[in-house]
Amino acid sequence: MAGLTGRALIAARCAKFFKNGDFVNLGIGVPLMCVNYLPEGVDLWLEAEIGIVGCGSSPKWEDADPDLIDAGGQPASIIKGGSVCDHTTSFALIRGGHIDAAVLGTLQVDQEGNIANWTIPGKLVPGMGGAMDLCAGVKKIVVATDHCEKSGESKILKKCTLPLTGAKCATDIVTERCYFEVGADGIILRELTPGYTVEKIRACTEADFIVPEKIGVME
Amino acid sequence: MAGLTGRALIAARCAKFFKNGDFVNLGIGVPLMCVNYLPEGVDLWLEAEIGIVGCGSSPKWEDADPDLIDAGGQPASIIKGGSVCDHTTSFALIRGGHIDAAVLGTLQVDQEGNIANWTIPGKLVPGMGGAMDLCAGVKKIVVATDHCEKSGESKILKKCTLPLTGAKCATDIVTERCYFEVGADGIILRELTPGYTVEKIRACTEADFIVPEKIGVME
Amino acid sequence: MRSKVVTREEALTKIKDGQTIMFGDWHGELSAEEIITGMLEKGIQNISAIAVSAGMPDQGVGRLIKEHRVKSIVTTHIGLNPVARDQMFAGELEVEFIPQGTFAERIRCGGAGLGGCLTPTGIGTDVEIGKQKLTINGKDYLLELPLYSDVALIKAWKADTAGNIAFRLTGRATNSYMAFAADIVIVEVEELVEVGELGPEEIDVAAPIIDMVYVRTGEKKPFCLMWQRAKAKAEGGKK
Amino acid sequence: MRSKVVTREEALTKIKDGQTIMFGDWHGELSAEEIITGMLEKGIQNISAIAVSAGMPDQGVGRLIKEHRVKSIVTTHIGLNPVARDQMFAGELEVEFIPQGTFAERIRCGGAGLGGCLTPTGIGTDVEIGKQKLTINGKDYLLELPLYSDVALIKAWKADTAGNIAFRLTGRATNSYMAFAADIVIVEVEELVEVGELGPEEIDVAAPIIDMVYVRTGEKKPFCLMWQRAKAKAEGGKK
Repeated sequence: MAGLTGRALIAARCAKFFKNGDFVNLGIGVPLMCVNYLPEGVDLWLEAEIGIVGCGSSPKWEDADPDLIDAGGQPASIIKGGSVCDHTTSFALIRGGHIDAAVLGTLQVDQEGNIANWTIPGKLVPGMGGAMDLCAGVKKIVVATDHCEKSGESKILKKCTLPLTGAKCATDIVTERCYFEVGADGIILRELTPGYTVEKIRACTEADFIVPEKIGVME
Repeated sequence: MAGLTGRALIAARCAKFFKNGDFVNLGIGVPLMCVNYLPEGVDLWLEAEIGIVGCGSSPKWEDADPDLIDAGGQPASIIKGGSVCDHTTSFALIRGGHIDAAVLGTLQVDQEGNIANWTIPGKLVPGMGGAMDLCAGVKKIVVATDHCEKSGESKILKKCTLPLTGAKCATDIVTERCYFEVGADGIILRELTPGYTVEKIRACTEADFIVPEKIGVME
Repeated sequence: MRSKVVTREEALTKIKDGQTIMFGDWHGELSAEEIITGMLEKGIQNISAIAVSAGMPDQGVGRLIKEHRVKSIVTTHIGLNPVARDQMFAGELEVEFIPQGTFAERIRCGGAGLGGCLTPTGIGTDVEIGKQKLTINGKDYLLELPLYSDVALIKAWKADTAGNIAFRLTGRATNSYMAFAADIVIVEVEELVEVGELGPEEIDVAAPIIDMVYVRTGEKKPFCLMWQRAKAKAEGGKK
Repeated sequence: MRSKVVTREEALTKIKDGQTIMFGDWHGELSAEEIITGMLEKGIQNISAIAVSAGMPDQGVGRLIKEHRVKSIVTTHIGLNPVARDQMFAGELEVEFIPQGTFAERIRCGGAGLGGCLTPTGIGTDVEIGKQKLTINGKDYLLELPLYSDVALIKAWKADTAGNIAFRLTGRATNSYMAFAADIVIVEVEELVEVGELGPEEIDVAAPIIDMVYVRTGEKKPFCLMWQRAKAKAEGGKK
């Protein structure tokens, strides 16, 4: 998938984390775009919090069924072999560690793996929905995010300043510029997007990060 | 139902506690016999712990279905309008106070409403099954029991000596000789079987009981 | 079995000012809209609401919020209802945010007679505030307490006259478990059938815990305004 | 989707001496009998069992108990298995009795990532012993901890090749929720179907949590020995 840039690149890189048959939860926006970049032979079970195992693509409006909606209340579909379950069971799947990976957008993420994406006090208060349960229960939490705010400020911080969604839960951070693995001692720069160098990443990243001997190419 | 005696009388008296549409759990033996004595116009929803709401009568052997069994593992049937549910849901119904009444057999019951019916240490150890949940969650717990052991000893005691199934949970005690209501200050002799007097009950009952001004006839 | 079918007026006699009411729905979709219309007409107010989100301004509990009938809401999300956000900032609506899995479990506890449950969700976040923390096998958990209500307003697909109900696909949403956690359970359905028409495995919530069945008289499955707007936009975009 | 269908030998590679194993069943009915036969043949021993009862001597986990393969059992009832009772009195089988609703909730906690739950069941009885007691809104509850296992042996009616499973009527018994509470989940089914044959509402446990599907080769629905004996007795009695 060489040649991808921006959010498409983020989604394509995140898609590489999955193996065939994985059970995943993908947030709205860039995370959900992952399904467009799955490697050949990789089929996923996509979960929707309302209680779908095996979400399909968005139906056409004329095929929409008011009794079949996704986590955001939008028309949904179910793949062959997919099923519906109770909302309590849906979160038993999430909290109980049955989901292999989740990809989440974020407002901030930090070098300890803390994630803050549910509120900006006094400004933006959507609520945490199911995000805190995902952070608490899913083994692999991939943060898919623009590297910086539109204002140019880094979203990858030494320490989150907004209220946390999950403490020390991120396992991977993918931006349009690079991919960090979250290790026990901090975040590790694993891959660079063509055109970016360690120095360039340092300049746009507030967090400290570990630079290993060998850094791959993100594509 | 005048003229009934013994266990049939116990079952018939217990059946009078129910009103149409009640959701009940009836133990094996005498409690289950209640369904034969329901007043005209009284239909019950019978629960089976395995997860049936609306148990019907035992099917003939040739109609038995290995996938439809009752709490004891015996062939079951489901009435029109009845349903199956998960075992966890079955106990949500029991523990959550959704069941109107349960009728239980017992080894011992005492004047505080304590019930002991799950073990005789070193002798009889079947296990408590669902009985403790019934004692903890059901509003009306009717104890249906022979008044005395075969040896002649009272089963209605001042204080249970066997390990308890439920503490202070019995609301009514029905024997072949009389009916006690369990009140805040002790058990109250409400009805006498024809042929029994207060004195006769006193002679065969270890527990203290309150004798109200008016005592009805049990039938 | 006696019939639990009621008129809307009969159902509304159980709904009173100041009650705690659970609204089964999904962001205002799949909710008991006709009963809610009745609540608006009757002037019910001071509601303590419990709902997975604040709905939308034109839908579900959101309609009651818009008319200032709701004083507080326990919820997981209000992002689809800007009216709720404005009332919250203005101090007119008290909002308690809880994680969605915790929301489901607290209501399940309420319905199942449990005194609470221990969840890892929210550990290390502000959700911890004011809650007891317990360590089990070396892992931290928050003790979350049951939620229970005076009335649960449930939307289902079908009911029989005895009160058995069935959902279609994601229509169960939060409706299925809220039915266990209220003194009075009122279900609004699209279709009424005779007892026996729903088989033992089709019934999602058994009759004994449903108190009243109200059969919707208006459109069976109205697409919500958000959908209608999004559809219009999608179709407009194609031109 | 890759197929999860395995031979009995492949399933048995996951079952080892000394494991904690959940047996989905109902007093030995509705259990994965052919896998259990395989365990007996393979010589699996020192099992820590979790099952709603001790089964019957000729059925379910009871067969393993009879052959002294089970060292301990967490259960609610052993009344239908005199062999288990004798082994318990002889100190050969360690039995932990827990109330049935608590049994279900502890396994559900294990499967749902909860650290435990508070139940009123057992308050004032010996079940209290060794457990933490908490008072919530003036009522006492016992803190009950999760149950989890190395392997869950589940019996279902149908499976598709992807691992979705469906039960019939009371066939779900304890099978449905044990499937969530094990590292390895092996299901024994009567019938295998193609993916897509089980509809979204027919599937009781979704494919992602099932690891292996074994299709029974013997009789589909054997009536158990207890039934057969009772039937013979009933029919004998008529003569």
